Amino acid sequence: MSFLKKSPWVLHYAATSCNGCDIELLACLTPTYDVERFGIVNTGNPKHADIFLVTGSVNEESRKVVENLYAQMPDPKVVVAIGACALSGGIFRDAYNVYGGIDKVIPVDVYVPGCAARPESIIDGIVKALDILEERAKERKRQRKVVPA
Amino acid sequence: MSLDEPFNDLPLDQWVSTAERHRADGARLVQMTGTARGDHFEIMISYDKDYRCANYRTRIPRDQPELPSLSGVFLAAFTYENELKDLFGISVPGLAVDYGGNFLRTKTKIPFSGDVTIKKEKPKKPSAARKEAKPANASDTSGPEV
Amino acid sequence: MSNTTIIPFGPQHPVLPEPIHLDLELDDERVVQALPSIGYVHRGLELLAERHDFIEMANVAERICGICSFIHGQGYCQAIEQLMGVEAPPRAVYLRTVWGEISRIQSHILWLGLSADALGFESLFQHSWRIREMLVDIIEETTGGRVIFGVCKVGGIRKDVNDETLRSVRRRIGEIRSAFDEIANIFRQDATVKKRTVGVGVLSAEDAHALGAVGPVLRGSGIARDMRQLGYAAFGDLDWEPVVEQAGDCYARCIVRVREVDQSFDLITQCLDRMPAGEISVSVKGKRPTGEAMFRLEQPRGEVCYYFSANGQKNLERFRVRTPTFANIAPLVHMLKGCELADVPVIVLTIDPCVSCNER
Amino acid sequence: MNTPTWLLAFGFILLGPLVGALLAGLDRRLTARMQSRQGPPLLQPIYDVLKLFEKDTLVVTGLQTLYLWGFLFFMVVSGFIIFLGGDLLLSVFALTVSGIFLCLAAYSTNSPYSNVGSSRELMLMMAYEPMLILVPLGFYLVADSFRVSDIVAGSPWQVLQLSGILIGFLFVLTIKLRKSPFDLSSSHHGHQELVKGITTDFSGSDLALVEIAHWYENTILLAWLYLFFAPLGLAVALPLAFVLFFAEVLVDNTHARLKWSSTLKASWLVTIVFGVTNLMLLPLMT
Amino acid sequence: MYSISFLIGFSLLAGFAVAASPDVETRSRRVRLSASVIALASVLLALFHLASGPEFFALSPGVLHVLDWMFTIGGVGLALVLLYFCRRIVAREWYIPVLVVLQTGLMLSAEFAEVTPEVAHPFYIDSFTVLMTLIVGVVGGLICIHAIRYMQDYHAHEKTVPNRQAAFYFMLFLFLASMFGIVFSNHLLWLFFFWEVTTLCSFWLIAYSGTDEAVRNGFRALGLNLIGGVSFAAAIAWLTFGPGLHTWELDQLIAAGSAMALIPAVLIAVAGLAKSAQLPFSSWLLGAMVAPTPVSALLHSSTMVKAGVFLLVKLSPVFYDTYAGLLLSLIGGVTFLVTSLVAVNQRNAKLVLAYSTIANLGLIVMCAGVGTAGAMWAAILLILFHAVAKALMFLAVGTTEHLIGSRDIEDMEGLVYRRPAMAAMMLVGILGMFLAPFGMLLSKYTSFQAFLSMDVMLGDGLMLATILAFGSAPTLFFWSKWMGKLVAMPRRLPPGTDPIPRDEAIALVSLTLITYVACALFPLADKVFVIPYTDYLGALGLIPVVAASIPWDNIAIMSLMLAGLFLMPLAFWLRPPRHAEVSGYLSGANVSGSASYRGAMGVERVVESRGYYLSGFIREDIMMRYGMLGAGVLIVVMVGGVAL
Amino acid sequence: MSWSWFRISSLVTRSALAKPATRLYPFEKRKPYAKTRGHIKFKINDCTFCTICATKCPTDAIVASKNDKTWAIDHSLCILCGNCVTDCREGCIKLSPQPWPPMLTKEVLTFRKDYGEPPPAIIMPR
Ligand code: NFV
Ligand code: SF4
Ligand code: SF4
Ligand code: SF4
Repeated sequence: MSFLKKSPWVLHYAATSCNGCDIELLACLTPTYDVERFGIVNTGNPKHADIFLVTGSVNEESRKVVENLYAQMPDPKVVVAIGACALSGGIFRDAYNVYGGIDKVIPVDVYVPGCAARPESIIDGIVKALDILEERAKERKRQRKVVPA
Repeated sequence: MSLDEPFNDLPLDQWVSTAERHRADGARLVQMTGTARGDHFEIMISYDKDYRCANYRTRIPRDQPELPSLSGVFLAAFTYENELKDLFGISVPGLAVDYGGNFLRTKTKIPFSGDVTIKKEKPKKPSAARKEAKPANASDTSGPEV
Repeated sequence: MSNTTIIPFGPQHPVLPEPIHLDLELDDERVVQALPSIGYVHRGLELLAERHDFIEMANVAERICGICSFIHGQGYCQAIEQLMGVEAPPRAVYLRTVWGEISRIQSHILWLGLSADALGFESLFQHSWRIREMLVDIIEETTGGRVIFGVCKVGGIRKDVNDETLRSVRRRIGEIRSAFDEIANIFRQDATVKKRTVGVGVLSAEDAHALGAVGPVLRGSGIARDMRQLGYAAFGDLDWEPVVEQAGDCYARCIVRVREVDQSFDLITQCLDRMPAGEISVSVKGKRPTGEAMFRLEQPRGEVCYYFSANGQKNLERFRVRTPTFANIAPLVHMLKGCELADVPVIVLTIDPCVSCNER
Repeated sequence: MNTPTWLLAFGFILLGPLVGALLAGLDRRLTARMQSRQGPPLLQPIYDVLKLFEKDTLVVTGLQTLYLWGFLFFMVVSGFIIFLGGDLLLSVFALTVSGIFLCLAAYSTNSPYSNVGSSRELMLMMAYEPMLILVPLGFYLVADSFRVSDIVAGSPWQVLQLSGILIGFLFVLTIKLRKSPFDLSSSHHGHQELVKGITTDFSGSDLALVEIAHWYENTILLAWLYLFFAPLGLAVALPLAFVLFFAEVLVDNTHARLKWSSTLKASWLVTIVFGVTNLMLLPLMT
Repeated sequence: MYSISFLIGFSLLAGFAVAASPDVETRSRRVRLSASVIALASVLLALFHLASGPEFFALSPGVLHVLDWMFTIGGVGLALVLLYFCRRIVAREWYIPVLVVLQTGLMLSAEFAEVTPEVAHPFYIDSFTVLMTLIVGVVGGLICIHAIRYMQDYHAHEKTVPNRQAAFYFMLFLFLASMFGIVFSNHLLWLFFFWEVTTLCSFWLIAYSGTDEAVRNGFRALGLNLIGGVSFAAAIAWLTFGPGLHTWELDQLIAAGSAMALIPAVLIAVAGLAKSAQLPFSSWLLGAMVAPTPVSALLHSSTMVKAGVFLLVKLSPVFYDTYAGLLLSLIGGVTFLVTSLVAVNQRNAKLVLAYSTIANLGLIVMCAGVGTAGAMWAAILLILFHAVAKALMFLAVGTTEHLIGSRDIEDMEGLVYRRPAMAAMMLVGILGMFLAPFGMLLSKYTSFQAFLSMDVMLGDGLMLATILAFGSAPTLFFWSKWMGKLVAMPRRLPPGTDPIPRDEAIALVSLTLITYVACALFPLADKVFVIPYTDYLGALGLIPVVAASIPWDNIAIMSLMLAGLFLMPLAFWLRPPRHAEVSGYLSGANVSGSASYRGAMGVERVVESRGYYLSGFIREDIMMRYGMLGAGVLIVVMVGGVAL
Repeated sequence: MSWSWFRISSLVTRSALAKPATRLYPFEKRKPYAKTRGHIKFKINDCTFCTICATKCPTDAIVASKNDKTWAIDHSLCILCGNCVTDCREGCIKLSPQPWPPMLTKEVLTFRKDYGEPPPAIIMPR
């Protein structure tokens, strides 16, 4: 079994979101939803994170940040896009300054719909991401066995 | 509310002196903004004293978009003027803290000057959708059982 | 060689839930200079008025920000109604007022939590948010959304709230109020909280005025200016006074918010007492807004200004929002000079920055 | 130096981190409950570290791993000395060396956050070091030896004689355990101005090393607490040490973070008022 | 005896020979040769007198008489030379010539007194002396070798400074000769002469560059040391004319015990305090940092200032269990505490070293004032470890300054990558200065023990122990900060390429090895240098005898730590872990692959991290002022109290 | 420290002794409020494919076509504003209080009249 599943540390970045989804995400960390039950900790630091939770529709400035944060996360990692904005741009998708959708910038593994995405959905999304994370960890182990370092 | 607080036209050369007058009067700078019109920009400004707003509007030509800075009178003006600079491409000589067009950084430069337009696109034809339609993968997509 | 440490504070920073960037220059830990730069949340939604007609635009206005979402929707709808010359029915107006105040309380409690967090007071943060969640439940029950209410529409509101629910809201508000009192007293009296906030980030009344501060920042510096005094919505009928604190430091701003929460509880009870019966919306079919005007409302963070210019078309000609955070940027830069690195998050938070409002 | 003490010392090397991890787990659980939350499972810290070993390690410079090994090594040495019944003062010195290695590791990375973090960490060391040194001095005065084995065999009244020192030690324990109000250099929960402070630029196995060293540190600090009560016998001393250890969680949850200058002033003041005064009065008490 | 005269005489002759060299090449060769011979001779001397008790040497009356006259003439000559230099002083420093005249007058009056004490043994050797000889000979020799290249570079950089290298080396060797004189003399008058010669050398070398600042600082050093000189002369006068003890021999003085010898001992102690720059006198040593770095290394850290504490430690049995001793310790303590704190403020590497030197000397003075075997043990080992590590640090800073063009600690950022060898040596030096398992920390350990077992009045030892505890904390802070700078990732500058000059490399590498070996072999050092000395004093009944203080398991564990410090880098170097390298965390605003980020106003900025100097928290001027005041009061109380 | 410390400590201790406020979400689900806006639920039976819902949708999440008798919704676009619900005259669209579950790919849910009832979902990955 992979321990990644038992201790997913998340990094949250609001890439051009309206705050709605971010608040819901923060609410997940607080007593009512308390995702620390699953070992989830909001690290605030890409180098410690396993799951990248992104909200918002991404504009030019935040694109650079998102790319950088993604690059600074050590493998294995997954990306969860939260909210209509992060999925497709939502209501802002026609605005001139947004790309619309995190997947235009970095590969996204789980899409959590909603505007704002509800804490329950976010928890579900993270749980889904955990399976992918474990899959990746296993994959890496297999590869390591094939090519001894 | 504020339908009774109309915008008064103001010649550009009284821009600063009006600000000074309001400042001496103890008013507060509420906001500054612009609108792009055909061949000119309208710049609007509002001062507030005791919940009453005095609104002004001045026009500056597109070919010479220059607005004297009010940041010497109201320091608060610097954010608005930087914003005007970034969104409308108006140059503001005498700006106290000049970000040089990097205050509100946007993908397209000076997007509010009228070059960028956002029109409603035609809805896609669903026939396109049908072509690639394939049967559902039940496990992934079935909605919640309600 | 200079002795300055240069730190990029943000855009991604755990203390800031939202992306804003500050170039910090420090000497030891004293801030020599702090330069903000923004643009991480700019969407250009004012231009979306070209894309959406004035009715749909209310949805966009609500999504300027997820924290002060409702008041944006309310302000937008009120303004369009005035430009069209229609009047929303009184029940709608009162419900809007109630929701507006609930939204203010949830914003303030949210802020109290975040600022406790910036002070390193994790348990206080958690408890604040626990209480906020009780409020969010009310919001969800009455509107169907947790952060984006989605109940305002041009001409009134979408869904009525039945009287039984209103009674339960009233009861629950009382419960929340007593839970909040406990937290509020900690914010008011706790020694370490005071140690970190009293005398930090002082903004004098003159500076606050000259720098154009608004909202709790201005009121924390001893100037009583609250746009609800304009009497929009039901505020003209209600009985209240703006909250003012004199010191102008972080503590004063914190206390202003704590007291405003109390005040909003009062206002809600008053509204519920006087809740009129009747229609909740009027039809605006075939009417179009015309003219231009500036409208001001009081958001949790202070005065918000909307500028509309409409010419009888379906789409607005120009829609512009000047948000309170935008007005508070200049005071922020002023306050940051000479503080300590540890104070930076505290001072930044006491203007309660809302970046998505700020950049639209 | 007989067989049982050697067993104890090597037992520390093997089981020390486990005990420390359980302490950390309990701590997290208790913290959560104080915040009205359910909290993570008890073994969460262990899951975390095992996970970190599964992750890639990104470094800014290869050398940082070396310094972290130094951190761990000296931490183990410090605990080893105590459990061997050795010299407490030497153990303090080893603990200091280990702390300095952690700072070096953080200094060697590029992020200004970790650099400021390690400057702050050094500042904190400067704040708690005098008190930490006064503890062995106090023991020396009552047990006439720096040796742990002699202290354990000392008089049961020593904790009363050293009550001021104990208070001072509890105070700096808050700093050592990185608890609010002194959680300045790195942070339990990521919401402070320094991101993760010292550990900002460590990842994967590097971070795991830090965590393991912290587990050792937990055990060592618990052992220090235990020493105060040791002559009372295991059955009394251990629960007392536990209670005091977890009193720190309450402190953590009831204080805002202070700034470095207040921390420095406060801890030196406490050191003087409680530690030094206690030492000065000691001759009168014996 | 021959070895003594050889060391003194050869050094003097070497000075003349070097000064008379026709060209630069010859001079360098002669310096190298003489320095090696001196170092070798001191090692030989050490081998001959390994772990033995003291030996005293008598001279035939004729020789003694001639030498007496020579020293008298020398003393007068010295005074004249000093007065000659005094022509450049400014009005405010009128007291300097007065002091010169005063001390010479006191000296001469003692010398031509009607009854002068007999001096049976003008020279002696004991294990402590042997240690000092090794320090002067080996460390001093290495510093001289380092100076060869350093001075060439120095003159290449400082065009305005007149090239007086011949005289410079003469002064260095003259200084070495007089240092040997100090450590071997049992004859107090002779010792005093050598003492004053070192003052002269120090003054001249500080003022070497001839700039106004240098000259001013030189005179400050001269003036403050002359105050000590006058006090020393007064002690001699007391011993000649005063009631009670009537001797010119150091060992007699010490053996007389505190009841008899306290007054002259306190007077000499004042001289020692001035020489080792303790607090009211500290300012001269800070000013002395304008001198070329080898001078700072030789005179102002590893040897000359040690002469002061050397004498204090010698007199330590006299201070055992006296209030005077306690006051002396407190002066040391105040110095230690204040200068350690002030050092946190400094970013100029040489000033940090200067403050830390004063602080460490303060620590030694603290031990000297206690006067028990344990304290002496600590003091002597402190002298050893400090001399070696500090010389290494000074030379390393000097070389680094020439390599990177700055002596600012901030500019040493990333030296580990830019100059790995230099950084490694500096790291060893720094580790040697304050960290376990290195010697300095060991000595601190023993000092704690010694303090806690002292017993002059209630709480005395605790006071000292507390001072030590509080003073060590800032030491830890500024040294670690410095190390942090060295290991930091360089943000701008590429690695340097030009090699470390050979002479400098020889000196540096040797000192590094000595530092390491001294720590590894410290149980041996303690057997060879300290125990014989303290045992001898114990046998004389001057101090209580105690068993060796460090238990074996501590030694074992320290060896383990030392081995760890050595093996870990080795293992790492042999099998480095391979991890992917990325740039540091910059809040997501990184410009890829660098240490810069996208800042406000659209500019790209390089992050910078400066160390903490706490300049708003610790105020150098205020702290120093209060420190001086406190220590001044203590001195007055000490001297006044004893006199009454 | 002062007496103010007791306020927070009492709060914290009481919380530690009381039951946590946590909703154990995936294990215990609470009953949604009637008004809760979870996702858009569509019943094709009465749909006349008038496309009003599509035009009123501010994000164009709905695409309806009379010719093909299809109605499609992209849940990744829908902002749950409820416009379609109020504007559909046939009452085909409802707001369900359950949120739409997280997805591994962005997909459009397409309904086609021919298939009758119950309508099988047809997926078009984007
Ligand atoms: N209050 C508020 Fe807003 C608005 N308008 C503002 O800055 O929060 Ni998002
Ligand atoms: S999805 Fe909705 S709530 Fe979330 S960020 Fe976008 S607009 Fe805000
Ligand atoms: S769902 Fe309703 S509005 Fe939409 S196409 Fe069908 S009938 Fe028309
Ligand atoms: S709820 Fe709103 S966004 Fe969603 S499909 Fe209906 S109209 Fe479109």
